[in-house]
Amino acid sequence: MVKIRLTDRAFDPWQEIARHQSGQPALAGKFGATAVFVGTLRDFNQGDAVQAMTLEHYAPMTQKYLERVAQEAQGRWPVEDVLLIHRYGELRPNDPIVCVAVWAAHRDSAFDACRYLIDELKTRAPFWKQELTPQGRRWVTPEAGEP
Amino acid sequence: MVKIRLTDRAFDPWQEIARHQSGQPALAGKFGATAVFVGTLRDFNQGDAVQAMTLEHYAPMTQKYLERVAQEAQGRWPVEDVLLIHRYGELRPNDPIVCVAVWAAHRDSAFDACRYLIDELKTRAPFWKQELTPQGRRWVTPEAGEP
Amino acid sequence: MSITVRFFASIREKLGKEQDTIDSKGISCAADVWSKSAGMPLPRNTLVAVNMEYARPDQPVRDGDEVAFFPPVTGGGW
Amino acid sequence: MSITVRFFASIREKLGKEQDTIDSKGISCAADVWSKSAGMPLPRNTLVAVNMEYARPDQPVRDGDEVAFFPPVTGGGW
Repeated sequence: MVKIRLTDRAFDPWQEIARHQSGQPALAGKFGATAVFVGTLRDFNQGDAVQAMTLEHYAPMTQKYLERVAQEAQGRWPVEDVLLIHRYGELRPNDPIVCVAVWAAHRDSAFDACRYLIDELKTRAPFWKQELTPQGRRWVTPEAGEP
Repeated sequence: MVKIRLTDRAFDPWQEIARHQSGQPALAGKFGATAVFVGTLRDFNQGDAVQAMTLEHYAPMTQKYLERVAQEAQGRWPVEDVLLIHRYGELRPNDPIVCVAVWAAHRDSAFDACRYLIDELKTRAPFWKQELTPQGRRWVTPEAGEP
Repeated sequence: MSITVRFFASIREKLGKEQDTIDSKGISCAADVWSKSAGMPLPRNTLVAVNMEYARPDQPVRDGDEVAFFPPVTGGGW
Repeated sequence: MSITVRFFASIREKLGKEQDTIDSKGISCAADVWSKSAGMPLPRNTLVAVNMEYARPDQPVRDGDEVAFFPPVTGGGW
């Protein structure tokens, strides 16, 4: 039931979640909790205006990695379903970058699994960001204190 | 910017979130994180089938209470916006009961504020649930180990 | 010169009324409101709100106040 | 009899190539792959993956493997 999608096109996370949920009629009535996180491109970072961002990734490794962490989350918490969408390529401010949705019977499992997935995504998934600022292009580095 | 809505009609949380967000053009580019929790009526509870639920509340006190906790969350975490929708009246399994969405620059604030609101809603907001099971109507009590 | 009383959920059902208006004469606190309207001592675990704020049973009340009594809240369940 | 090498992000730009294929002769570990393809010692903080799994520079590699080198990931930002 876990669905993972990497896309280079803009996506609407709310539509995707609604569509995924309505496409799982067996879920109806079984889940009491849905926890969602959507990461969106800001127009500022580290004090500078951000005009655009390029998100590079290592496609097959990313896919494999996301499948594994989604399975890990399902093993650690009683969750009914997971939807994970991640953008790559060229993005503009206000574009959604990532969407993680977790369906579970109870709220603690939904929240904890959602947060786990987001934290793993931030620290281990092979994505690299290059920002376009008025000063030019720059690779974002973790040391630069990305909050 | 905080919006609180109590309603006795079924609502689609994903549509509501999308509409709220697109109605706040000033938010665009300012938020990097959206954390959402949706509570939905399950068709089982405490080992019994649930056919329907009536959610009673103390309308003006609920409104006041929700406004206060939303303000508290805004004071404790740097959040850009909050949307809180809560259903009352007659509900059927798979109906959304509550939706809390928090927009913030960073993920920690969004997650923490969202969870705070949900936990407050669960323990302090004046709502009472009566379930219809095959054995008849019953008031849900916190002692019955509502998980 | 009166006090509005409201009952919710299982308490409303047990008393068979959801609202009452009582004379404030002889009433000094929220528990007095209960006794006068319900005709019995305030049961343990009953929650009290005065003017839509949580209150203790011994909280003073006066003319024009709205006093509500209800069981522990069960807003969660997700 | 060859090993596929991939470079990402700032490392790809610095080396001016994103992919390479090297002969596996004389290669015993991931760091050897780097040295042969990049012509310099492996910089500190470079992450290594062998067949799309994180690996240490001293991880053995063999014919047919895909070895990737990249800077610390920056997937977050929200």
